[in-house]
Amino acid sequence: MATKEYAFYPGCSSQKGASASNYLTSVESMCKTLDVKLTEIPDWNCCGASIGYAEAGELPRHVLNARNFALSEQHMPGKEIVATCAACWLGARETRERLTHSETLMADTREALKESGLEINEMPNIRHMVEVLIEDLGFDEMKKHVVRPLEGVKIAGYVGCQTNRPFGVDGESFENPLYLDKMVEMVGAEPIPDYEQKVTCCGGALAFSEPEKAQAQIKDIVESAYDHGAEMIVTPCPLCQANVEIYQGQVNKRYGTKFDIPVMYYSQLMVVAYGGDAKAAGLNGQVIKARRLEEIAAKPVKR
Amino acid sequence: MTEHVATNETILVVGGGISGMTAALEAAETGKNVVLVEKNPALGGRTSQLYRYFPKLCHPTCGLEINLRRLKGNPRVRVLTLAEVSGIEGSTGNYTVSVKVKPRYVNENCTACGECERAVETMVDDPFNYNLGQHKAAFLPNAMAYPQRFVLDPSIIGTPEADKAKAACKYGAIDLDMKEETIEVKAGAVIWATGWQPYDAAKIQPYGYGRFKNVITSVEFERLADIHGPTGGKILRPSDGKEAKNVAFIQCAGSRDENHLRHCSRICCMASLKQTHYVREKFPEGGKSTIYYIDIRAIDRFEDFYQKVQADPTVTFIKSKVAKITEDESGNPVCWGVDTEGYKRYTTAHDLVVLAVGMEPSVKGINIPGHIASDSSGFIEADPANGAVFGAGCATNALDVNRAVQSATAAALRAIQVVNKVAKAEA
Amino acid sequence: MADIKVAAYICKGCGLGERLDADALVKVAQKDGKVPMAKSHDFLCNADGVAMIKNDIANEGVTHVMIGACSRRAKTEAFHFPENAVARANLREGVVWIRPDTDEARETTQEMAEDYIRMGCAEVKAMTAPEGNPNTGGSKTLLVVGGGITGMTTAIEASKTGYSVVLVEKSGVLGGWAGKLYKRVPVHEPYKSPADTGVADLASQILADGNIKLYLNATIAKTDGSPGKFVVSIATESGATHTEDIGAIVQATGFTPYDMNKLPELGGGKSANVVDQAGLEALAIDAASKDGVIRRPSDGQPVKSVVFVQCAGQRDPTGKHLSFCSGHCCNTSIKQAMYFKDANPDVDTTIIYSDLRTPGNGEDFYRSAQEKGVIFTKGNVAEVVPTGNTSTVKFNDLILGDADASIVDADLVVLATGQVPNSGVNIEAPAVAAEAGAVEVKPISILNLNYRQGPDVPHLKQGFTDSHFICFPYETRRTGIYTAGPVRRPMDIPQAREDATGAALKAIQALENAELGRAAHPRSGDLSFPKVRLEGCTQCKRCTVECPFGAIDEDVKGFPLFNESRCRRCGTCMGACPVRVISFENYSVNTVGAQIKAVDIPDEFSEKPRILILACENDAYPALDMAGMNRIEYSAYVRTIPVRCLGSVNTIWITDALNAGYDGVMMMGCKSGDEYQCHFVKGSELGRVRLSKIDDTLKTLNLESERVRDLEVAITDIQRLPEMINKYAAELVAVGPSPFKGF
Amino acid sequence: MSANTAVADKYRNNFLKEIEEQVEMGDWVKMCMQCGVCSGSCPTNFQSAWEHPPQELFMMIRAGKREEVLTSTSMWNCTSCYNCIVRCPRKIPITHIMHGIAEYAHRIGKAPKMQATRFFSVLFWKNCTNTGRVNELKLSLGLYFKDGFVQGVKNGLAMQSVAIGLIKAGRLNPLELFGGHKCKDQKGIQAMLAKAYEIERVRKAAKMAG
Repeated sequence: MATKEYAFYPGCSSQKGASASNYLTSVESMCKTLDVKLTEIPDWNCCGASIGYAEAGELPRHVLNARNFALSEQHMPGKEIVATCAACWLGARETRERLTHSETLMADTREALKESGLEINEMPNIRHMVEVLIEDLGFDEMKKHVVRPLEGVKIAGYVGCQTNRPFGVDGESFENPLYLDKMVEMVGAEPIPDYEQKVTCCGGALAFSEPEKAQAQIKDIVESAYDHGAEMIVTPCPLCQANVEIYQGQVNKRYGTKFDIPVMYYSQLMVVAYGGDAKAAGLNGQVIKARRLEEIAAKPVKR
Repeated sequence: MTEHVATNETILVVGGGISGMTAALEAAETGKNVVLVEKNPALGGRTSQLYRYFPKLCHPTCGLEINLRRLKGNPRVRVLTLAEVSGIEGSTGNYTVSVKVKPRYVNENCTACGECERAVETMVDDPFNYNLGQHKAAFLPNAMAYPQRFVLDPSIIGTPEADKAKAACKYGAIDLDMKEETIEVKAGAVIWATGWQPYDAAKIQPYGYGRFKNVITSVEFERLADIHGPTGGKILRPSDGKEAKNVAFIQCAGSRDENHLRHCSRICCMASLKQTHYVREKFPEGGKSTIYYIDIRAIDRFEDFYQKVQADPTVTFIKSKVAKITEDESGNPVCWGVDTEGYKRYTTAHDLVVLAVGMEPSVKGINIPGHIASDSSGFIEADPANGAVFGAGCATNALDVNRAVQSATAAALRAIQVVNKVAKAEA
Repeated sequence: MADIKVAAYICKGCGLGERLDADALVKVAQKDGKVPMAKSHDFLCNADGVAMIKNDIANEGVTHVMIGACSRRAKTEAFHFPENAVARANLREGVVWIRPDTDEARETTQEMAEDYIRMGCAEVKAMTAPEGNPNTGGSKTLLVVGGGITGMTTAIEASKTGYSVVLVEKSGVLGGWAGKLYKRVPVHEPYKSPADTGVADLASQILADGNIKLYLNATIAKTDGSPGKFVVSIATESGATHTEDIGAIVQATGFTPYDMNKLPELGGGKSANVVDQAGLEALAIDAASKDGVIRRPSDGQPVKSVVFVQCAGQRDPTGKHLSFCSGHCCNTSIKQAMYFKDANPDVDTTIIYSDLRTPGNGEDFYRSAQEKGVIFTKGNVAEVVPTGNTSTVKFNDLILGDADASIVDADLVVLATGQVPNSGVNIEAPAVAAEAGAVEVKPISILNLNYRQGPDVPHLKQGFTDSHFICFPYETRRTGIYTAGPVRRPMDIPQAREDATGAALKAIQALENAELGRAAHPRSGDLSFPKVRLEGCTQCKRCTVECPFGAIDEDVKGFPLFNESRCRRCGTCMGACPVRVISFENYSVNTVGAQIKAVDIPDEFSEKPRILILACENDAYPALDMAGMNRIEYSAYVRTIPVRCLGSVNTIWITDALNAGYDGVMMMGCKSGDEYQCHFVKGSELGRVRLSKIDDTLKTLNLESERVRDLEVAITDIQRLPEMINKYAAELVAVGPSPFKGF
Repeated sequence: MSANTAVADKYRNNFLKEIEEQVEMGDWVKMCMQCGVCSGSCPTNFQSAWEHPPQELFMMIRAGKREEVLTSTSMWNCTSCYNCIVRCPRKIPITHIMHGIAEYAHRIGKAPKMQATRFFSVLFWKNCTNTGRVNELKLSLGLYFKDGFVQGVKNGLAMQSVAIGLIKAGRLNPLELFGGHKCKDQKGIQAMLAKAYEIERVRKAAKMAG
């Protein structure tokens, strides 16, 4: 397969030293194996995320996203924009939909963009990395590179909200998306297709502002993974990853549970399965260490 | 029933359910020649798969018996089963219709004695029971089947099973060399009475149909209650065969929903009200029904029936569209939602959930041969562009049986108007 | 009939040959059945077997055919000999399929089969082939009563089919209620806005149609006769009476809005600013003729806020108002709210409903109203209080849980009252009115039928006219008279038009069949008809009273006068007749009585009881057949005779059976009562009433009441019936053998 | 607004119209048919009940209950999970309307001052638009110290283990406090946003004026 090239929108949480920096590490290694070339949009800005709503207003939020489109167009005309973060992807996609369907909004956006010397002529396609993997590469292609199957590891595929609703990945159901399970299977591990909390909300930003509400949901998500005998949870979303992983201690305090389950990105599983070491997979970035994965990553590659 | 030659004074009726049979019989009893085309191996259609009708709680097979008797005694109707229209050519008063007839592998010698069924061992899914059960690969489609003639499932043709069936038949009724054929029928007018299909419940993702065994559809529930059904008339849930005494009915499963069917399917509220009666009938002790609804549409004279069910202490009404269904460890479906009257949240486990699935016209998504104008839901519209092709029954709108029969009777007259003109012109 | 020649044919297919001694059956037919020609055949229903019978008819002079094979419900087309009298002995579903294939059962199974052969031979000999009612009329004109949307549609559709029509309208204009509407609910996509009513178009079609004779300001003074030859007197405003020969009648007399003055708590009649839906239409028409602004009746100020109260006086469980839902009102209020919103989006329109009922594509219309800003509130209105030029609407907001919600300063309140059918005189009402002690204004008859049973078509419990049947919406109880539109069930315009078209077909069909001397539904095509031996008649009037279809009048001397074209061939008159003077060519007291007598009754020491089953052919007999098809076993001691309806059962059959030594009689018929499932409406009920009086007979015979059993049966009772039969057989063993055996 | 006019406004279009004009996607409120699927789909509504779930808020808007709606804490419970949107049979963009009502209530000063998510939402937007990118450390600290210094220290201590875990994993950089990630063209971003606010203000004012 020829090299696939995209404009890359990593998002705030993926930056160095930020909460999803390990996601970026693993994505970079994964893309290298898969011959996917990601070129970062120069000087990209925050998508505004869903939680910014109180102060954001409608137009400022879309303008913020539109700035990234304009920069992408300026530097990489014609390239699709790929985001790894669910919120970035959703925020950008929403802006794309709204601007496409409202001439007024489009005109207003253009006017505001002028202030920073930018312009939009064409609407870019906004893709999530998972879409790129599934739709542009396909499971067969992804599977070809597996040299170290994660045999015997039982993994709960936690899809969460924003990669799933309202847009979701083509062909998947909102209530029971199966692509993470297919990915788990693809890397040689054991999926849990009937994991019933796979699309439960992690609480989103309420994890910060009203933690008791979010943690009640995090508890359900983790508990059900345990009930199904999962050794780890895998997710495509940085906020899901963070919420479900880092608050397990707090949940334990609140509910008297003894949760200690690693929460991984799909890209980390793939890197290990593709023969990458712990560092390339960003395993050092886990607050709850993924020992089992570290062991596998330390093993020699089967060729 | 003798065979007559179809001419352009013949009326072709497509669909042998209650609407098609009505249109055919009403036209024939007014002196017209009719060809009735049915895609299944037996007439009766969707209503013959119902256990009881609302609001009288009488049995659809009772009316079917009358209609079949009318049919058996009327030489003007020629019935083609396992037959589908594949093309219509011509114009008002002068159509040539191509009908594709699938092989039954059983000819008119069949006496329905059942020897072939006893000889064959292969079991196949039983579509009459919505595949909730199986029947032999040599079968009579149902107890009321007309033509009263067995059918061989195509899957056994060319296998020793088919030979066994043939050997068992003493009357030379099994013909394994039957082939699919396309015949041409002349007609002056065509009545399209292809009815409806239950909306594909698996598309209503939050309800988990297909994922949870104890979430079934309203049409399937009819089969569970019916003595001819897969459980012999016992309401047993699919997962473990346990008696389902605590049953939830979810209204608007697909209907009134822009993600699915935009229209209201009209019959589902009444169907669920009726089905609470099945629960009461089968479980005089401990039967319990819960209806989750947006609006109860017990329209016109049916209101009485609603009031009767409302007065029943075993039936609970909750104004709420159920948000989602999960399954608990005992396999009970659990309904999640909010009672919008008074804002009460609920997570309630039931033995069985019945989705009151919406009505989708059977013609939707199928390329009707020839031009037929339909609305965006797929229902056939009355449109001059349709020439002498007239819709009847649920192919034209979401209708209850009574209204479907009215519609079919009206369609018969419209067709008669056309063939009368043809006759006059030729006289 | 002159010479008859009976032939009996006994089939050996479907296991009959193996399970039964066919030669013995042939001998029984010859010896006991006294049939000159009796044959058996390996496969009677195939081409060869049928050819054999046809050959005998053509070349051997066979007039009467007895077929001992499968049930009469099977192979009906193969054994179709319309020129001959035909009887079927049900040896398959009725004998071998319900009996175990064991050596010990063989004897009783054979006895059963032999009895059925005897019965078949006896029956066929008592029959003649039906020849059709000769007393026919040939009028091809339809009378349509009512010039609203329904009546106009019926007239136009009938005319298009080639039939002439007499259309009678009591007012001076065509259009009915629809003519008083500003606009109607749309019937085509996109269901966004009110549409033209189409009334003017229909009226002009009527006026331009030479096939339609129109009487305005006219009523029906008298309706005489029967299908194909009704004679109808039409009274006009001038006082002149016109007589028309009519083939069939469609009554399309529509509805009257429920009187809002009966709803004072909702402000009905208390303020000019509280109107019903019809009142709002009038305001809208008035507005359209001026500046398009709907104004407050009290002071002519433009309406700024309007509240629609749904189900006003409808869906009432207390019995005070209408119990039913009128079906159209939700869509009508939506349409009326749009009158305001389309003219001025700033008018506040609120619809207070308890269940919004917009079936089918009405859902799109509902959405359109929401898009236009109509507010929908789920609630129950408790009170409408008019004060000055506005009203306060007090209601229980069911969503917000606010029992004291109110809307103040509403300029206009529209009450969605229901449709009361204009169905004429309720011929069954007098008894009820007397009970209640109420002085009701006597309704005016619409059809003025010169029938013994009363001047109008019978009503259903809510005042609507037939049909009560779900599968057969046009089955009225007055043959050749159909009702259509809102007189039959609450309905909107598109439904009424569909109904009108269907009714036109049924009326046309009725007059065509009447001309051919054939029966109408459910025995459609039946050529048999009732014949009465008047010389034996005692003028007891039971037949005239009991006929469910009003077919029998009385002549001046008090004898029954049969209007055969009104007859539906149920045989209720035959069952009612104490002196047994009424019969059909192929179904009579004799055809059944002969069968009862043909059964061989073993003596009381044989321990072989005999049970007679009289099974309604519509539901009970098919259920027994299906029990056979499912190989569900039941007692070998029963002998089943299908009857047209329980109503046709003459008690003589029961006394004959008991006298002959039968140990018990089972009557199986359809459900009667309010939710009747009897295909002849009252037949099964009348049969049961007669049966309830049989106890006296039993007493005079010194017999136990258990000897006769009445069963209400449905076609699905394929398991229950065999159980009941076996249970009854066991009970009779306990009661002991009939003392009449051997006499 | 006097009590009398409040009564007169009940079940009138006034507040509905205000919402349609001022709230993002507010013109969808009238399309609700009160099925309640949104209320039943909301995860926070099930974990800890909203005072008024979405469908009820819509009915309240239509019933003219202005004060109750705008001062409600309910819409601030939205986690943006989009369950309601995908299940709504009327395809109403409920998530956006919840955000929109919250934004409007906040804009006109009706929103409950002490509502934590309101505070965080404002904080987040300011944080990310300040430099163009989120500074996660400052964001967290801002939240902890919203109720003053002492409470802030307490909050911080409560979250200490979480923070230490993240720092150890290299996912929280204490140095972010002194700068951190930012966009180069901050000036352009500020100007662009200022313009966007201005356009939006003008448009909404025009709608209000009719």
